Amino acid sequence: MKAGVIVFPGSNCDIDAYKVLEKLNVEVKYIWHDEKIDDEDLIVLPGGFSYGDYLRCGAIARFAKALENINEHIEKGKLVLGICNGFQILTELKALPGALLRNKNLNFICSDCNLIVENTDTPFTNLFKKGDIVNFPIAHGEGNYYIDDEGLGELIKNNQIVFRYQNNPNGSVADIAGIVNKRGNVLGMMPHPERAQDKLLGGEDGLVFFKSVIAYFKEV
Amino acid sequence: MNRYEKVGLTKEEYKRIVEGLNREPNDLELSMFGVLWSEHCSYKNSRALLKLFNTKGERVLQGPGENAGAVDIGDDLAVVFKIESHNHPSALEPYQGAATGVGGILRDIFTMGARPIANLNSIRFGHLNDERNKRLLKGVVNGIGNYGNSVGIPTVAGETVFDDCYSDNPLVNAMSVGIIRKDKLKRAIAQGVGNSVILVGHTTGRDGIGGASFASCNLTEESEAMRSAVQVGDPFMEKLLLEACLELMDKEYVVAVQDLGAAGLTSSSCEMALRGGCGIKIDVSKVVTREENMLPEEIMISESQERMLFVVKKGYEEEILKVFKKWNLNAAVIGEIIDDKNLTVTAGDKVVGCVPVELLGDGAKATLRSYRRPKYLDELHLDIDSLKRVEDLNDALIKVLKSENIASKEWVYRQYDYMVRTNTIVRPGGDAAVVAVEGTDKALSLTVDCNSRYCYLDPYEGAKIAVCEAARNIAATGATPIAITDCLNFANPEDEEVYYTFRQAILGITEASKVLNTPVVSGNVSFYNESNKTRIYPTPTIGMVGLLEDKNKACTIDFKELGDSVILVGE
Amino acid sequence: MIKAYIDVTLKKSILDPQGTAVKKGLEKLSLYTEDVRIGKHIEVLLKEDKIEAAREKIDEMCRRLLVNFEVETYSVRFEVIE
Amino acid sequence: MIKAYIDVTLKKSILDPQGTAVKKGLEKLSLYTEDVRIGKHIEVLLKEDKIEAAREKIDEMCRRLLVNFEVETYSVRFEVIE
Ligand SMILES: Nc1ncnc2c1ncn2[C@@H]1O[C@H](COP(=O)(O)OP(=O)(O)O)[C@@H](O)[C@H]1O
Repeated sequence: MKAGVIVFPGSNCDIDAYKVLEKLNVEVKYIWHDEKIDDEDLIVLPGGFSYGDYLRCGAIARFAKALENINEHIEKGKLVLGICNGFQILTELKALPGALLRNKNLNFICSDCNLIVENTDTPFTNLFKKGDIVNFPIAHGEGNYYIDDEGLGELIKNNQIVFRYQNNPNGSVADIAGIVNKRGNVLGMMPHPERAQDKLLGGEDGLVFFKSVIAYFKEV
Repeated sequence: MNRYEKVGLTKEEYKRIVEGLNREPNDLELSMFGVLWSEHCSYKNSRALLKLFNTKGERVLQGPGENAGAVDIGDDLAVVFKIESHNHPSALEPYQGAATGVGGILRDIFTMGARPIANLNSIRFGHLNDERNKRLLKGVVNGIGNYGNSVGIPTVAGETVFDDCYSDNPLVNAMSVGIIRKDKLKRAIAQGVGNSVILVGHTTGRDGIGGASFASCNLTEESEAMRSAVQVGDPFMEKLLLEACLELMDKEYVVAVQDLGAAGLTSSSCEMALRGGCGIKIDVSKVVTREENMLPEEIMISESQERMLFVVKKGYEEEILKVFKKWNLNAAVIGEIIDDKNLTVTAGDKVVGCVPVELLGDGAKATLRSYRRPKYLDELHLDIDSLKRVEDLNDALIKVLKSENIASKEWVYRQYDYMVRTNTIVRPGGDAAVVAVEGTDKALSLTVDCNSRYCYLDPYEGAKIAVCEAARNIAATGATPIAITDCLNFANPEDEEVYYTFRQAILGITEASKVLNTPVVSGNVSFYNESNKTRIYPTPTIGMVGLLEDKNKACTIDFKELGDSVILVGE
Repeated sequence: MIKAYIDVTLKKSILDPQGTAVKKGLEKLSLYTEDVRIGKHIEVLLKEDKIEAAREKIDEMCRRLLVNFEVETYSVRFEVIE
Repeated sequence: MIKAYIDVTLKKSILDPQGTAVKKGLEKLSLYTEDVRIGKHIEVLLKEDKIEAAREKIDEMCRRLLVNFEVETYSVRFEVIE
């Protein structure tokens, strides 16, 4: 399995994502925003403030050269993981439905965060059990997931909700913390599994998440 | 108003300039003297006393005088750190004031070649029953958070204090800590006649013009009208600048790097030349400006943010320009090192100003002011027995826990990304933060502390207590204190009583830092923190760094298990 | 040249916590309002000299970058600048 | 009732990083502009029914809370709502 972490100007969790993949012996490389993606099995859009997050989070990053072929990539069934800013970019790209608004309390929130695993039938969560509680930290100012009722109905019907907040920190519709596309190969989430990679730093639930991806590729 | 008064100089200072130049300075030259001889840049009221600090130690690689201090932590690594104030701008525009404060201190760290790994802050306001104070707090926290979060440096510790004395003068002190291989430490010493001077980063605009001299005046209604003094920060640009600079730092053709802070191009070029004992020539027409028709003097003293000055070996200019282009940043060769010891400013071929570097950079007289023990110190006395007995201890406890200064500061630090880059072992909420040093088993323990009420009651003892409190916080995480940086926030130094407290605080810090073997390696002075109504308490904020050899041994403050013993140690 | 003034606002159906916060902030100053909503104001200067052409260009900018139609709408005014 | 549309913008001489970023973003889409500046758009609904009274109130709101004159300026339009 090969992985690529896209580095936009302003990305700042690129290193953390790289670190966790490297730790799990995945062949991983950085992809600069104006290079093209290759045949990586997993593309990570990391957290941060791409292009300063000016205008709207992820709005400008969506046009980066590295994302030009992202749709073909997705169609081929390769995996795309958007964490935090990456999730925002994926909604701007329309690779995932909905939008991320400012946190309800209007403040940036950095803290530990318990999530309920809703869907274990994805390449990212196959090592969890449905209903598992995991702690992935959050750190965002605009993580308030919005989708209209119709869209929400679709998400539920297709089992696209992957993680929900145990205590909704930001006002997200239906406590949604992470969703996949219909096919299940694109995941966007506000919490940071890559930050939960070491007991010394507060937990390692994130390792299970990334090991799921590795397990998925062992299967196929 | 006289010409020299307009730029904040005294008659005596003007006389010295005329003598030094052997002629009257023109407007450009006068503006440069105005900003560089301001308190903020010249430290004219504090320099003589700062010499008293204990700055030596076996670990010290770089003491005060550079962009930041550096201390050896073994494994061929150095920790680079400094604290700096941004009080006056934050009073006017809390969000931008605090944000640009963080930007400035970060640049101080990466100009030394170090990668910033953590930020800290010490912030002080009037009480929160006042709406304005609330807005200031919100704006400052928002500004610090947004800037640090965007650049991707975790903000791991700090202090938040409320007292009436800060109502008109909130304090915003920002500290940054970086790591570097010790043989790669860069210094801002211009050298090598013929070498090129390159300005990189953001465009130059009229924002912040007069900022430095502004920071040295009392806050009056007038300063509220000095509109352009506020600068706007662009953390995105800073992040790019950081990455681009670090990419170039270990290149052998980079001779020196300096960030543009107060007094912009004037101070950075002059300081670099002064340290190198050479001259420097700047062509303002080469500077990439944001606005049309900027005057040479506006370009020379603009305080536009996110800019740096490089000196590179002749012939290597293209290498630099290429890297900055990759990061989508401006870079332009704007001058060269020359062998006469002047700062020469040209606009194209025309010389528009020429002053001796030494006069400009070192000519502001360091004054040892007279001081007098403040009267209030004799008037303070409290008869403990006169206090009313507390009847209901439960009620008292709740009152204490509810008070602004004791209550949890989670509302503040939760707005800071304190985990980004996954090295934060002990998070805010404890005594000191602990951050792992990558590639080693080591960790750094970091804190900022000052109890200014103690400093008010006894500036000497209070300053000692600040250093000791910091050391206890560090020790409580399991680390050994190794060095400090200080931010001396005081009122008007021309007042003999204020100057007394300033002097006492320095003596107190010196004493404590000797005993604890934590030399002062960097710091900052902020005077004139007063309004016509209030004057702040003497507030010598101490930033301290400790070293933990085994990061797995970091201690946290929470009780771990039922049945564990609780032991009170100390006097 | 033409200057376009674009106001981007959240759709009516979407809560605007920022507006609510400002409304409350105003009330603390005894300034009462029925409602406050907060959006973005974007001023774009264009070389075009015909409003028709400018409108087309601005609409394209809004469609492709400036507005996220999931949650926002916009309105524009134009001014001809000499 | 009266609806006030307030546009709060950065003063001319002050850097607008957001506007600069958006200008560059538009260029990537081959949409060229001379300048882009970004500010806040605030819509306030007031009980008042006279524009004069509304203007006074809005000016006070701007002075006391909505605008920081260190870095910003503002302009207002009014609309009478039935
Ligand atoms: N402005 C701030 N920024 C970051 N952390 C802060 C800030 N203010 C307080 N904290 C954190 O809150 C905790 C409590 O702070 P404080 O009350 O000053 O502790 P103590 O009195 O024990 O030194 C500390 O961990 C400190 O780092």
